[in-house]
Amino acid sequence: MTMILGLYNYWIVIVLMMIGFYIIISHGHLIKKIIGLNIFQTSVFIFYISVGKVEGATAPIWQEGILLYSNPLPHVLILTAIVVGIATTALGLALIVRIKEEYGSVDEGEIQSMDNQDVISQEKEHQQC
Amino acid sequence: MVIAATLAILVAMILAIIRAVMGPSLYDRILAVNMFGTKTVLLISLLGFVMGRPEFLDIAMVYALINFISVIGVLRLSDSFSSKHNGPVVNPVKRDS
Amino acid sequence: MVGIALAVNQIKDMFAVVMLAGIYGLVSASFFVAMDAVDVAFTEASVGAGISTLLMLTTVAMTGRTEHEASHKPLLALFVVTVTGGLLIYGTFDMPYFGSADAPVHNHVAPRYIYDSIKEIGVPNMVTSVLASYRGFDTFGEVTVIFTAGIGVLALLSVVRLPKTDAAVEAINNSMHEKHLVLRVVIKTMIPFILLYAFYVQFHGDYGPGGGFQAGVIFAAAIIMYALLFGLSAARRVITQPVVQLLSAIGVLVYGSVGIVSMLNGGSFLDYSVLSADPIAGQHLGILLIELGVGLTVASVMIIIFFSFSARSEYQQAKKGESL
Amino acid sequence: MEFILSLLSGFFLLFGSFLCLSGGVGILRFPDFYTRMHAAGVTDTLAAAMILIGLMLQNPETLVIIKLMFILLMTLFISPAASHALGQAAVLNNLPPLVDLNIKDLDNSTASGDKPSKS
Repeated sequence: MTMILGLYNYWIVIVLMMIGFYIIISHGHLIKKIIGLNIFQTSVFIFYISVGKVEGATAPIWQEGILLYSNPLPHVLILTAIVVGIATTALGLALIVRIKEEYGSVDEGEIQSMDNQDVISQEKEHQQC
Repeated sequence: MVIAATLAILVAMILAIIRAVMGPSLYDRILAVNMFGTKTVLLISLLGFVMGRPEFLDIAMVYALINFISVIGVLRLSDSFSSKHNGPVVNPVKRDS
Repeated sequence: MVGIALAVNQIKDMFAVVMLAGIYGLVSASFFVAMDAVDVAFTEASVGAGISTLLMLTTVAMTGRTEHEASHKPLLALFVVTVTGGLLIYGTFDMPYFGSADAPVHNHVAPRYIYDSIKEIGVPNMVTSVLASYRGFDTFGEVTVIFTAGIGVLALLSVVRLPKTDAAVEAINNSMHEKHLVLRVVIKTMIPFILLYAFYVQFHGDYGPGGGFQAGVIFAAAIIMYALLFGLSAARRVITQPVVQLLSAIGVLVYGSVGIVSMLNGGSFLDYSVLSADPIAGQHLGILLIELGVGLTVASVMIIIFFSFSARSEYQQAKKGESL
Repeated sequence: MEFILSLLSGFFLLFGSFLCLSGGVGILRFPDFYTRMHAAGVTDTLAAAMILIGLMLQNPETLVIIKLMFILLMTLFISPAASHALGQAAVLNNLPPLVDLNIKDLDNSTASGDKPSKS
């Protein structure tokens, strides 16, 4: 029982992470993949933050008379990670916009088949030469 | 009393999530998200009181702001969705070139 | 949260998925507050719930709402996921219990950050002191990453603006604005307060939750709000593109030059104690300058990203309008 | 004095949570978008105001009260504006309200009287 209470946070993190992972590998839509990536990312954030939590402690802002604080180090790491995460997400979305303009589709499978057709036609041209 | 209010808000949040997941029309979802955001503002301020350090109300303020911004953004962009249904956007530029 | 994530997995309408992702951000931010991580909650609130939802919506508006039926074999994916998850859960059995104070993380460098930082740095907010002073080098790297991402988006999405499409875009915007009258009035009254609040967050970061990252995002959010309702060209008249680009570079430069100045004063890179005669005053000065640099970079990069996204979408709309 | 304050704050908090709950039930149970908007509007303004006032009465510190006032003002500014924008967008994009056919006049007035569509 204590094990369940002590570890359930990590299990939720893992379930979230796996959902994100599943979205990434099983869906063809690129935006959805990015959202899956975000879910994955958030699960890591939650993991770090729950590692940093100390029972009975309070937020790490110094105040007269409070002795027990949560660990500030994971907070710092995650704080910067969130902002970097949005930057990379924006970059990914920009790539998606360009892909949509070039291929007219944001589905992984369709893009793949278009690429394959391109390669096949190029090979045919080579053979004809 | 504060804890009772927190619980009530949590229940309301869950109901809003259900509406956002079910929501038949686009606007139902936006409405649910908006309501969810306001509830989060309240929840954060209540949580500050529950934890005994009520000086963290700045976060609640940011929430109120950001929630508004996202609703505005959603509405502004949903115009571009719905303009597809209502026919093409009228282009007033004369094409004499 | 698990429920929301599952729903994201199931729903095909991209718009609904993005809305749910926004809710997901809000939920996780509340979770961070409950876990005492106020600074993180601050950042997640402004970034995860606000800006990223907006960006995703813009992309969805440009790429279409529907998703095709998956052509892959989901069973195989499910199998891989289950195996990985099972192994990870097996791994957690050895972990210290949640909230226990004697876990290894709390015994390494954390005690120094918690108990000595008020003497060494003199800043009540430990997160700020760790972020800007103890781990200033890391943060410098992060700022550079953000700057690079801004450049990348700019390179991918920048458009050549023709005066003709500009006029068309303006006309579309004007036709839209007549129906946003109430919102425009409300927002116009609110924007000064938002900007003021961003400055408060920027300079109050030493004493409460907040700092350069959050303030930058809030500042950018005010500009983005203006751009959303008054049109991109109006916002560009307020803050022109070259100015934003310059500011983002200046932010990184401020950060780096603070490090160099402290080196010239005889300390090591980013050691602010030598910036002033009194080490604590030096630390204060250094943290203030560095947060300023971070805030500048983050704000201008967010503005750049949003401007390029919406410029692209307006450009596409104008192109579509011409081809009709 | 102390007792009266805590009693008042408890009353405000309870009333606010009741409104929250009823709004939550409303957003789930009401039949169409416009009635749901009404439910959400109640929770957005009145319930938020009640809870924030209740919190204000709980804490004697001036700074906290000022911050709470700011939040209250912001919600009172923002939520009606957002609801207005939302409703207007729904009307302009022809989302039909679910109206009982027995009241014909009301039907006409909501369908066409409010705002003439631009397109």
